[in-house]
Amino acid sequence: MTEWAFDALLAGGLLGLAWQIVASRVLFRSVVLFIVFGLLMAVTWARLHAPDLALAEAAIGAGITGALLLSAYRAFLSRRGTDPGPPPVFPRWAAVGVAALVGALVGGIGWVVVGLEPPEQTAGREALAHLAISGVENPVTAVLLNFRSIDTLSEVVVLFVAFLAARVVAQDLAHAGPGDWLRASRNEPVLVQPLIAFIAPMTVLAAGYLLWSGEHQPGGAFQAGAVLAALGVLLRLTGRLRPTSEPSLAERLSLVGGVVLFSAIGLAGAGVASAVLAYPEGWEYELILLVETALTIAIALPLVLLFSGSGGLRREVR
Amino acid sequence: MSGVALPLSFFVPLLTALVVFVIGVRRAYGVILLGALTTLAVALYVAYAVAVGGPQVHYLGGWEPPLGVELYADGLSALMLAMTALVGAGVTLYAGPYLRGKGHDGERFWPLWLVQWATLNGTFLSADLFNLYVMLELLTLTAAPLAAMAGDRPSLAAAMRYLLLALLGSMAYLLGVALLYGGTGTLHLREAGELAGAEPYTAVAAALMTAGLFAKAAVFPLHIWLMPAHSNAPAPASAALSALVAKAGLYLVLRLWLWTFPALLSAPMGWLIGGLGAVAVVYGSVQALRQPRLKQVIAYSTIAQLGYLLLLLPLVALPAAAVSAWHGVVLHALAHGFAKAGAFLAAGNMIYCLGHDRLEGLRGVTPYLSVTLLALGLAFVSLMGLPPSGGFLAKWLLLEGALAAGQWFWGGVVLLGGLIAAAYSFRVLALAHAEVPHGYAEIRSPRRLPPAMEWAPLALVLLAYGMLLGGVPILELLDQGAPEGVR
Amino acid sequence: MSLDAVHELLPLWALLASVITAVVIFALRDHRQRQRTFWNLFGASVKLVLVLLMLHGVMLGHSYEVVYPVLPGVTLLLTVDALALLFAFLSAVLWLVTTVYAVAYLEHSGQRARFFGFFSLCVAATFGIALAGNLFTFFLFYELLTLATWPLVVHRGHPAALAAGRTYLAYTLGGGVALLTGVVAVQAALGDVAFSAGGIPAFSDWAEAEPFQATAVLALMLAGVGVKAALVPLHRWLPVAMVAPAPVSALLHAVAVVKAGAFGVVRILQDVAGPEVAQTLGVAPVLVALAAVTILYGSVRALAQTDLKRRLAFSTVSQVSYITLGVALGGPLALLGGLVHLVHQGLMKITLFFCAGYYAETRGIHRIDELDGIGPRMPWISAAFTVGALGMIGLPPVAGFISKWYLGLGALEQGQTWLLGVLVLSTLLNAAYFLPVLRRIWMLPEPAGRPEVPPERASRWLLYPALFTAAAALLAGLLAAWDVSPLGWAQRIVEQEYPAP
Amino acid sequence: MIPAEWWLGVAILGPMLALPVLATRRPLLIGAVMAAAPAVQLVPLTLSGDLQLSVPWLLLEARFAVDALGGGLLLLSAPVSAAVLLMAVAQTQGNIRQAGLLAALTATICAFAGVLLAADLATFYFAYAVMTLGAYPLVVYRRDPEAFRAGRVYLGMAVLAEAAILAAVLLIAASGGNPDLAAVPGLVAEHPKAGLLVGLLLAGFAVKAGVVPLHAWLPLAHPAAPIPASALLSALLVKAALIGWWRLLPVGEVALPTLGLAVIAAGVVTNLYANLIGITQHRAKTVLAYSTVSQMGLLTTLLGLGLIAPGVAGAALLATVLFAIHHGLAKGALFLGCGLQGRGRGWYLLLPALALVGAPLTAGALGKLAIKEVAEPLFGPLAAWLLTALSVLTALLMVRLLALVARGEGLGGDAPASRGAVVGLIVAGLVVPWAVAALFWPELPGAMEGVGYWLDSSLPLIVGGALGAWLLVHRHGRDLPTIPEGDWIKPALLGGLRLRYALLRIWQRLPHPPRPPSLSVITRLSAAIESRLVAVAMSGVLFLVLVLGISLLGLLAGR
Amino acid sequence: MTQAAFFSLVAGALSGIAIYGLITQRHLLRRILAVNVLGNSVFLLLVALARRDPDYVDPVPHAMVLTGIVIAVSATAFALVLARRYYSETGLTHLPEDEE
Repeated sequence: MTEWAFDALLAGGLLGLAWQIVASRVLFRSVVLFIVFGLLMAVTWARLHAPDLALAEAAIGAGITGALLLSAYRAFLSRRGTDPGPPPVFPRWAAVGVAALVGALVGGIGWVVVGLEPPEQTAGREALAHLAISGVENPVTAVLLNFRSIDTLSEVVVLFVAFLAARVVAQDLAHAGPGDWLRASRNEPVLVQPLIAFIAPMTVLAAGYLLWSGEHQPGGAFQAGAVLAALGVLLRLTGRLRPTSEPSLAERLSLVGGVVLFSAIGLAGAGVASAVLAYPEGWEYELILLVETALTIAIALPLVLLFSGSGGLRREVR
Repeated sequence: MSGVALPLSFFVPLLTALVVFVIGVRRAYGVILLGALTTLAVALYVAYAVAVGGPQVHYLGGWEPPLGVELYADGLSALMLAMTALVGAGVTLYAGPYLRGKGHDGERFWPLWLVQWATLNGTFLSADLFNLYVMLELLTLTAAPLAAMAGDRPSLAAAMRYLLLALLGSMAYLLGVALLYGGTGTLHLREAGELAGAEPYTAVAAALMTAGLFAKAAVFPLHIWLMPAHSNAPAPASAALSALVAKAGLYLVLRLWLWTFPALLSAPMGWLIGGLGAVAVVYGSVQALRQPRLKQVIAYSTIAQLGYLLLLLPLVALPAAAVSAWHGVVLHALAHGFAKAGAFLAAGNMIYCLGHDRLEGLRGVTPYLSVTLLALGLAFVSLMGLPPSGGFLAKWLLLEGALAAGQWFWGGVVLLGGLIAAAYSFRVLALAHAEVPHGYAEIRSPRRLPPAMEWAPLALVLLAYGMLLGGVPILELLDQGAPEGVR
Repeated sequence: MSLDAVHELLPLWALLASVITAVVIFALRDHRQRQRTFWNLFGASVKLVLVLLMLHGVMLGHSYEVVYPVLPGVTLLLTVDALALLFAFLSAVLWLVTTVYAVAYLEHSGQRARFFGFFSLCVAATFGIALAGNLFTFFLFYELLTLATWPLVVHRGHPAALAAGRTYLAYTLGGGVALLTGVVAVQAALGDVAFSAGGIPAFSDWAEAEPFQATAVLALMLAGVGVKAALVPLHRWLPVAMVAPAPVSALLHAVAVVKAGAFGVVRILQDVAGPEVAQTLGVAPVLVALAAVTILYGSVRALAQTDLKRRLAFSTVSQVSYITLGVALGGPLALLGGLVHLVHQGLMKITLFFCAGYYAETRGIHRIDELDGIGPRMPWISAAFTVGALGMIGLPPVAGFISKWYLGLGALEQGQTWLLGVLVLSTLLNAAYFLPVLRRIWMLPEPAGRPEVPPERASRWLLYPALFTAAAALLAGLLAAWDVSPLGWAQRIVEQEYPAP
Repeated sequence: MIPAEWWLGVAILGPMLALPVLATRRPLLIGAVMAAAPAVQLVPLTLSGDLQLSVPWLLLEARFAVDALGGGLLLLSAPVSAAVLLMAVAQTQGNIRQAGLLAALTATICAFAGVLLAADLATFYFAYAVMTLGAYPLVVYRRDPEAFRAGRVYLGMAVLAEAAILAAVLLIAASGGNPDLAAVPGLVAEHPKAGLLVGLLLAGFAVKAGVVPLHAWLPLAHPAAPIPASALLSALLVKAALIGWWRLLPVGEVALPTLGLAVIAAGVVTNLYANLIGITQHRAKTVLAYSTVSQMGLLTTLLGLGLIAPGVAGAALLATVLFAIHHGLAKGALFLGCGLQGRGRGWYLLLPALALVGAPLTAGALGKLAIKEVAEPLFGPLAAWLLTALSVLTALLMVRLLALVARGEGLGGDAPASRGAVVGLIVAGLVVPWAVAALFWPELPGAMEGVGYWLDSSLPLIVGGALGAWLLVHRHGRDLPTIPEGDWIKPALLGGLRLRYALLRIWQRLPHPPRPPSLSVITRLSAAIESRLVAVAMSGVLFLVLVLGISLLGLLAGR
Repeated sequence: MTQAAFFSLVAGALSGIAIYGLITQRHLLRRILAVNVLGNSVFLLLVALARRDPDYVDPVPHAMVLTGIVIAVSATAFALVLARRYYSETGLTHLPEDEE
């Protein structure tokens, strides 16, 4: 019963927040509530026995996305030139019509979903059945890095492409990302330096743990990458990393390294194993770990660069 | 061996893109060309293998569906792959001098375009619904920045609009995939179709996926993003977007309806979707008629031409019409791909020479752009479906199918579309023939085109004409692995 | 490839002769005048030789066929029969002549590469139409012709030319759509069927089974070719298109376009539907009526024109319908008249347009009232014009009389006496609009103050083609009863279409 | 040596073949050759046997032959042509348009010979049409407004006639391909549309023959044309109509009494009317033109007689040939005589004029007698009386002519050659008809016996001459009504012009159909639609509608 | 009603709200937010469906969602950069056609 009550509360919270996000009068509230929404989502994942997702959502959905949104919100505040005024309001009668249509759609989806019988044979069952020969123990990781590894590979490409795409429309460094780079100076609060000195290694450690543990329990490259990215965001915000317009060679190599390594191993699989993206028997675990490590960096770096709004980052030596 | 060619067609351009990104375009131009040629070779090999040995299958990671992801090349895939490779090779050859001439170094363009190429190949080969979702997102994220590349107000707005609609579309698609997986437990395209049947959830899933793909492929009521996006992109990007990316979306629509949802394809459904196609054919052409710039005309023409592909759905259910319509639609996709790419590249030549693509500027450019204008003219001829182009063969087959089944309405749409296409085409071509107005003084003489730019459009367009000679082998290839109704 | 195989593919070589000429000319830069002229004439001559070879072959009883499968169940078929050769030979000869004329005519204008490229392409398309062995091939080249002629029509590029181009396209493409619909409907109903003399047997079965559909299809196809044949009310493009340079007008009116339309009528009525089926379906009588109306309408409109080329254009509207009339009437004699007029009209009208172009080019004469007294000043070209005009009136011994003779006989053979009235009235009208022109040319005094043009500007090569075609028109009439005259050849065709019982 | 039958071709083309002599620019040579050339027309007559020439490759297998009608008229054609050409050479000496005139004249002469000798329908039509058109340059030779007006009327009427003939020719050919002319009357007689056919033929050739009211071109064309051309028109061209009639109509095959009577009536009316109008005219050549019309009326009457009674057809044909030769030679001499210079020229005209009146011993008397011989069996004395009455008018007309000539100035040069031409024609006019009559109708001259005949034949001359002299002396012809040349044609043309302007005015006042909506409406509409669709919100809504629509149809399909 | 079905319904409702927001809101940031909410709703549906069978938790949808989340953040990041560039070029926070 309590579980039901909790679920209901969770659902109510999600719906209420969603409504506030799309309909509240104050934009800032929407942005902040979206971060809350992400956290609530993470709780929901947890409720639904999806701890991997809960971790990822907290780190990426709420964390990184939130940071991106906030910095974008700030950019929208800094009005230049003429004041365009608020966007025109959607006419009420039309909104009612839209609501009716949306209602019909929701009703339809709801009706279908409730009537959906779980099929006997699913890809998930197959995955669980083949878990033993996948080389890892966490079924999600097995799916991601073995059974359907092409998705993972492509998805990292997506991230890379997002970075490339952002470079196409990027503004100058002064106006990109969180705004002007603030050189870490003596004016900053006294606690910042020690905290960073503490947090940075801890975060790297946590990321390493997540990465390693992803093999048998919730965690993995995404989560680890998100945590690393969060560190990058922190360093960028505190002025420890300076944005540069073009990535250095090392950065470029890191950006593509994950995919290249993954592809190389995958293509080698055509020779040594049966098919492309197949791991040679007995080497599954090692290779997956290797790939995951490379992917962690390949995930973290674009995220940081996207937040920073720059092509690259340099360590700032004081 | 031949199985490896399927993943290679995805990995070769992808890795080329990554290498180019790392070592920089200036040093990697040879790599780009090498990658493009390799991809072309792989794609043609796949087509050959399919033609000789029937549909090709490759299980990625060695896992068979439903567990793993299957790459599957039947005749349709092979043809699309080959078309993409040929157009892609043309675009690649063209883009180098074009970007250099426009003062770009291409650092942004090349990786995006090569990844896009890889994604296109992936889209045509993948038989996995979720993998296709990833591919669609990749297409969106490579296409939108290309559209925004000009960086001015209209192109940014266009990219923004495109992005929003495309995201809505992909989310709808994913929702549909979720429902389908929830109902069948598999993500494999054909398996899901075999398991699903005509259930309520299939209907909703089909609706969501179709509508989502429509938003991505710019089918009639959701087409508004296409014109500004495609007309503002750099010419080689426009060519790829119009000829390939938009078509990939429609390719998926057809795949889904023929392989996954054939049970839902009732006559009213055919009328609804085919009707949208018909409206698109007419509407897009009429819009093209009033555009002041060349690339806008060509972009609206894309909207119209994509509409033809949807005419398959009402016809494919009729036994008398099915085979002809199927052949016609695929030929149309191919011919349109070549012709449209050629047209956009030709428009690029105009921009390169004159600095703009306003139609009025076509007056008196013939001496400088004769080859280009020939390519443009031939491309338009194929678009309006006049002989001896591939577009004509496609139209002939569509019409034959429609008339054989007594479907005069669809036949009428095909004909009407051709007529309006002729109207906008000749509006453009007439200006190319028009004399220079009185008092016209050339402020600066147009630039000379590098040979690659001069001939690439013509070569692409001529491919559309080569179909007159290769029609039979192409359709034999298409019959490899074609579904029951259209064999 | 053995010599025999090469010989078998003669139709293909002849087609390629003009296509390759077109490509080569497109590739030449504009200022390469000598090379272009060489290629032009070379291509035209080679083609003529090849056509003559085929002519020889067909006379020896050989038949040529080139088949290429384009789509499953759709073939590109080039066959050579007597009817095909009639048109092919006409176009090959007149192409050569027109090329000579055009080279001289456009010597000083721009965009010659484009012009001559499309010029050659146009002839290739005409040749394809002539040799088409089935409806698909026919349509293919028929539309190609539209495309190839449009750049010629708008060649001058001024607003009037562009407007003419628009009108031209609106009509021809519209007609193309009608034709396409009909052709595809035949394909859908009967599959890939080749033309056969006297009508496709399958078509007549179909017409019996589904008379309504067959009628509609036949009507659509005829409407399609009727546009190019300039049948009222589909004729409006033709007078407008005369803004094009004179060689183009010659091409449009005599060699290619209207001829293609008329030839299409012949093919569709004789070799697809067959005269009897067309008669029973009620299509032929309607066509006869339309042709009669067109004959009179064109002549009446021609009367009112003050521009020489416009008058000639309306005259074409009227004259081409003679062909349609002859075919639609559907008897051996009428068909003979129609077919022979296909050639005769070409010879006469091309002469007239050559002359009109000559006047325009050398003296800047466009209006009829500017022609006063030009005859004694330019006797040769004016003599050619006179021959053409008299032929158009149907005055013996110029060729036009022979056509009219057989048309009249054909009409009477079919019991359509009223058509005699049409023919006679049309003769009167022709006289009414041509004789005053001749009077101005020969009889009226030259107006004072006409600028003296140095004679060298008038290239001799503008003159010779006109003289050649005029002589040909005269001889075609004078020697009509000779075996190898157009009439003789047409008789051979008619014997195939209406085999003696 | 040329095969005998090819002399037919030479006879036709002979004068044309002489044309290159113009290049020599030696007037004497030119005159001699041109005058001699028509002599080849006589060659076929001297050759024995039934000459038949068939040229299978020419036109529609052309055939040529000589028969009584053709051969007889060749006797007319050759001297007239020679005289005309000689006169033309003489009078246009030094004129730059000499070559043009001679070319047109020879072309017409050749075409006329073609008309005479053609033995198949198509060739006949061909020659006839060429002759008709060839005469046009002759009419408008002077290039002044009068000439052009005359030319317009001539051409208009000729072409209309040509059309009628063409229709008839095609109708005939429809039942027999391209038949021999000899077979044509039979074909016409049995033709299902014989009535129409005969009507077309009569009307078509009547224009050329100048039957009232289709004569209007003659009084315009003759004064407008130069002297030799006028002579040719009157002496030869109009006779072509006779050939057409006699060759194509079923004369002698069937009896067409009603039609025959109508033709006779037309002939009589023509004669009467033309004489009366002619008297009122003030120019010699106009008077002569009306005289031609009136004489053609007599020839028309002969055709009518042949139509009424097949039995007399042979005689009527012979009479026609005889009268035609006489008239041609006399009229040719009169016209050419008008072209002479000086006071004495009236004397040259006297003899031919007397012949026309039919004075005793002249060829005219022979001709009139022939007509009477043919007509009397059918109409009895009425015919003789009528003929006499008409001759009186002719005599009046001739008096008028001589008076005008005596008063007026000459029209052409006064070269000796001209005089020679005139004299030659006068002599021929005295000799040839008699010779023909003697050869082919020996009993005819025999009929000129008895006082009655002499009285009858001199009566018109005496009465007419006296009346004319009286009028001349007392009235000087001053108060004669002024009738325009070509009588009805001028008012008709004016009326036509007015009608045209009236119609034009009406046309301009008619409401014009509204213009169809232009393309801009469509483009504006489409622009409006596109601007509504472009909002993402609208796309979203449409997206929803699409999803719901496909879902609904999918659910229905599932049922 | 099972927990999975319940959350599926919630997911449906969330997607409805998101689409409504996407249509009715004009500020670019809000529209991007709406798309994100839409994405989350789809993820929720997937995860809820994975949970239907009491025997096991289906890992495939989880993997899909994980992939989806990364894609979503990539797209969001690019959309935000684009929106900011658009704003700085035009001074508008909404698309030009939404101007009244």
